Amino acid sequence: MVSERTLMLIHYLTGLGILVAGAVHIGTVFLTAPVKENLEFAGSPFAVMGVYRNAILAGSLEALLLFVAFHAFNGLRVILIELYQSPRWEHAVTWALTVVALLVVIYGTRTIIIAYSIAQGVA
Amino acid sequence: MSGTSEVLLRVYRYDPSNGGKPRYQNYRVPTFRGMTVLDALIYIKENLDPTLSIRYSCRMASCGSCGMTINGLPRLACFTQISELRSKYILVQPLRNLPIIKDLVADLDEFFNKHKLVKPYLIRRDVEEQENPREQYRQSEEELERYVQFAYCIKCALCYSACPVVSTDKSFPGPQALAQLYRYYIDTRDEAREERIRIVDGAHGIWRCHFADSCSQVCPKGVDPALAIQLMRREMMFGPSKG
Amino acid sequence: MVEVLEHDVVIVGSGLAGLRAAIEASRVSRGKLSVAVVTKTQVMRSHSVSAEGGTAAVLYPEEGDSFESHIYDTIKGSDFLADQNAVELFVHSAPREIIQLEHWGMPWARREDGRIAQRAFGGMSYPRACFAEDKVGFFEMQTLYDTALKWDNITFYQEWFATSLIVEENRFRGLTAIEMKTGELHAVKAKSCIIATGGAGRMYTFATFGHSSTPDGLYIAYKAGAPLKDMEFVQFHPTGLVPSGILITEAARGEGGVLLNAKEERFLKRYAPQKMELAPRDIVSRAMYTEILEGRGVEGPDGMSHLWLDLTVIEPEKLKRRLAGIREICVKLAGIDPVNEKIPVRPVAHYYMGGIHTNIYGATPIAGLWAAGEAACISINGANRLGSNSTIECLVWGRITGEAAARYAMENGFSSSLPTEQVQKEEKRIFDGLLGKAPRINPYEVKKKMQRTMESHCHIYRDEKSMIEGLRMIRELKQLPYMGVEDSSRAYNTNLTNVLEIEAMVNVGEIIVTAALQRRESRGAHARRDYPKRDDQNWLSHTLIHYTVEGPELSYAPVHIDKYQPVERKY
Amino acid sequence: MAGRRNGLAVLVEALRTWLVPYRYGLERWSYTLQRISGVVITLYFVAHIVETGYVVGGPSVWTIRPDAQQYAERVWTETIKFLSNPLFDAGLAIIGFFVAFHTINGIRLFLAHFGWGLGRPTRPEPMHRPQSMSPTQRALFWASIAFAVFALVYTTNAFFGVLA
Repeated sequence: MVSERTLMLIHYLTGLGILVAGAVHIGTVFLTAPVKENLEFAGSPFAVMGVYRNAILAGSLEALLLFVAFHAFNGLRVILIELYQSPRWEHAVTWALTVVALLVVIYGTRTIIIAYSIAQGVA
Repeated sequence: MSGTSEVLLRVYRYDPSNGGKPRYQNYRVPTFRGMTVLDALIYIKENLDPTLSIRYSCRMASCGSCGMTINGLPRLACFTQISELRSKYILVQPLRNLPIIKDLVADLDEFFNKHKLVKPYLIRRDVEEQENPREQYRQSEEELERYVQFAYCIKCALCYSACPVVSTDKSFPGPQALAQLYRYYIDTRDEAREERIRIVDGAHGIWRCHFADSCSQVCPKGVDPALAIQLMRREMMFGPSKG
Repeated sequence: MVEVLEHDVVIVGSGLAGLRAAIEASRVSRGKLSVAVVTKTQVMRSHSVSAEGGTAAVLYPEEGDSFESHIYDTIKGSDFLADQNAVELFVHSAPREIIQLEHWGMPWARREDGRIAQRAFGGMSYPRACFAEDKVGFFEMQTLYDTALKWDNITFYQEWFATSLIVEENRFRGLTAIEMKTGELHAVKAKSCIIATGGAGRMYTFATFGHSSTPDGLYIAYKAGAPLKDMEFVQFHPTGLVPSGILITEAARGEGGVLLNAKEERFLKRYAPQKMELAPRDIVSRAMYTEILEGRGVEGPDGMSHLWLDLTVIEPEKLKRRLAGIREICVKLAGIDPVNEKIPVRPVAHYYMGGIHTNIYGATPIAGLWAAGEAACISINGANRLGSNSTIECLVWGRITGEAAARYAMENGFSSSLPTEQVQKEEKRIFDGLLGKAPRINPYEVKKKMQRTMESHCHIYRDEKSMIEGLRMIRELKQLPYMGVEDSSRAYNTNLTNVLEIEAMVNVGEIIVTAALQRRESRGAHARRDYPKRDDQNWLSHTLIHYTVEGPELSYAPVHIDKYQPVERKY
Repeated sequence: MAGRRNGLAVLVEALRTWLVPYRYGLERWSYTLQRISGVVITLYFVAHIVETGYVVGGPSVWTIRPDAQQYAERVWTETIKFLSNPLFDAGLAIIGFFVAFHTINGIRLFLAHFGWGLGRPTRPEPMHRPQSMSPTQRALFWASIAFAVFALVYTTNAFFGVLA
């Protein structure tokens, strides 16, 4: 079992990681189109995907996915185990959130891989 | 008593033998200059309603008995002047986050147990010397300065009552106990740093503090438990600091 | 049926003496004896936490201090009424306690070299009061409480109000106590017992004591047959904050503060030209009271004239650092910052030199019963205690009685059973006789009247006429139908405990005035206008007060004098 | 306050202490906001992953479709149609606010949790202000609020064009 100290250390580090990878993500997406159009999905999907032609950017997106997934679901875990205390509840919360987090990561990774592949084809 | 002015106290009443339904009761109390909320409550007890239960003793903020929720915030009744509340209406409730015995008296057993949990005493290897002393342990004023603020704690449980984590997480030691942990951890005479870290390094340990700082805000003695907790966390992440 | 709990040693009171005794009993038995601490407050709430200034001990004889000097200061301070063998034991045991506390985590103030620092105190001829800011009692309590948590054999019965001692054939058997949380009466059976409930406390309206400092501990021991000793000697501390009576520590003067009258004059030059502000408390208090009576006081609230304690002469940094506690109190409760304003003060009831009669090891005439701290009269304080001697007295006799009671418990077995008729009588008295029976006279009114009587008839200056009147008034109060408890609920019934406290106060008030009336001389804190001189011929003796159904009965016992013959006291 | 600890009572108490910083200081507000924003961002994050997943083929497709480009084009247009309404725009503006707040306040907490920007222990003087409520902490808190408001204004303006 991972100690609480390690979990929290990862929580802090992923927080910092999100700061970097999130900035890259938001920055690159914003660069593809004027803000309003981009946020309204007015541009072409390929404009956004095109960004991820670059393997490093795609990699940073994957990192962002991992960081956010850990940071968010660990945060949820903290809230839930603070809400109610029993070993069963804590166990259930931890496992359920781990599963959900893994599903989100797998699903998101699939999106990134496909988008990257399409971007390669489009370019 | 030059009691021309009056104040209205709305007091939480609860008697477990009486069906156990909390209610509120209003009392009008004449005020005088420098009157504290405790003075007003004692006035009620002695003149209006002897059935009101309050816990109090030293009336000078050094014993920590009279912690209660006054106008929404945990405070010491003896250290809260009526005039500083700037209100003709004062709501008095028992401390939150604790079971209630009767009226304004909270049950502090779980609070004291958590204090005991952090081993609030010096642990040393030279047990023989510690128990049958011959020489003083030396300590400089600077070393003293590092923990003495946290030794100001009078165990009044105001911080415990203010803490948003304690409100739901009954396994969390709370600000008071964690501050005492740091007080002994950082004392140069103590030799049980690893042991102390292990006590609070769990899922309901020190990491559950989210620095809402309410503990430090309500502390009547300026202990600043939030500071102690953050400094303790630094030690746990980066190892012992050099002073 | 009343539940009976069994322990080896039971300690009543959780102040400095009680906690020190609990730890010592555990240490001596290596954690084998089960020690119970029965206390009517929560453990850290005893009024020892409000002790402020310092704790005396001879730590550095190589630098000019000596045991001799501490012994003589104490005896001279006591106006030669102290038992000199007790004082000798006391002074020699003191340094060890200071270092013991240091080893348990006490944050003593330090000197440059990292050793414990000391400051000057009244009546002491050498600065020998160890201190931790001006929260000495508080830090000592914290250290002892925390250390007591180390011992799993100590059970704290917090908020248990002891109502009677069970004594059979002059031997301690147990006690009864109300568990305030539930309102149940319990009996605690034990082999030995230490009474550490503090002094008679709030007998005066203007007092430094906390509201829970009442003589119920003294009263139950007295009723169980333990005589009280020297109860007429009540110490008035010179500096009580007007109007609340909160203590402004003597250390304020030890650090350089001065007392001024309305004319801004250091009047003590007329009373104690050498020691000035650092003369013993009885002398300074009398001087202040005289100033006020002679019209050189400042008119204060509620007709309380006061004088000034000027701390602005102390360097602000030093004041903030060493007197942080009183500065906090002045700023917060009186709206005065002592850094740049004078503090209004007047003499205030502070300490009872008397207490339960014991030998020099704290043992009472009842087998298996000890007393320690302010509750006991050992006697090292005689007619007037020196500042900084009381906390150390609690520690020294906490240790001595803790050890003695533990050894007694290890050597003696339990008696077959607790005398049940006494327990049943107690149960009947409290639950059938008091609870839910509204009194015809408000007991709190009786308390106030009794405090006012003490204030006006048995204060710093006493005389026969006024005390006879006071005694008559107290006896009248005693007869009033105030014994009754309007609150009928069981849980945390402070109305009930207050009524028991008031009963004890009224009775002990009678004792104090009776003893004071009899002592026809002026000695230490007992200053009589009609007998202004000390009378060693007739009165160099301790007053002993025995319980009888009709009222207190007095007898006298000689003072133990070894080396130091009484001489005139000059400071 | 009195009484047994049942599920509902726990929840009510939790919501009260977690979400109502009434009468406590700024730090308590920051705690509440950090907690709310964290939960909201988590919800947005999951929705965002699901939504982008649709664009590249929907949940059932785990290989690259032969008609990936046309498919993406079509789903993209549909999604935009679905999301093009002021409610979602406002929602996104609020997300922007929360992300900005959570970020800067998160940095503050990261520093504070390791004792940075808090000052050293001192003997408290009367009317003393806890070191943990230091000006540095307050400044960072207000910075996070300022940044969050900026993000809110920026995105609102982008959607609704108030500032042209």
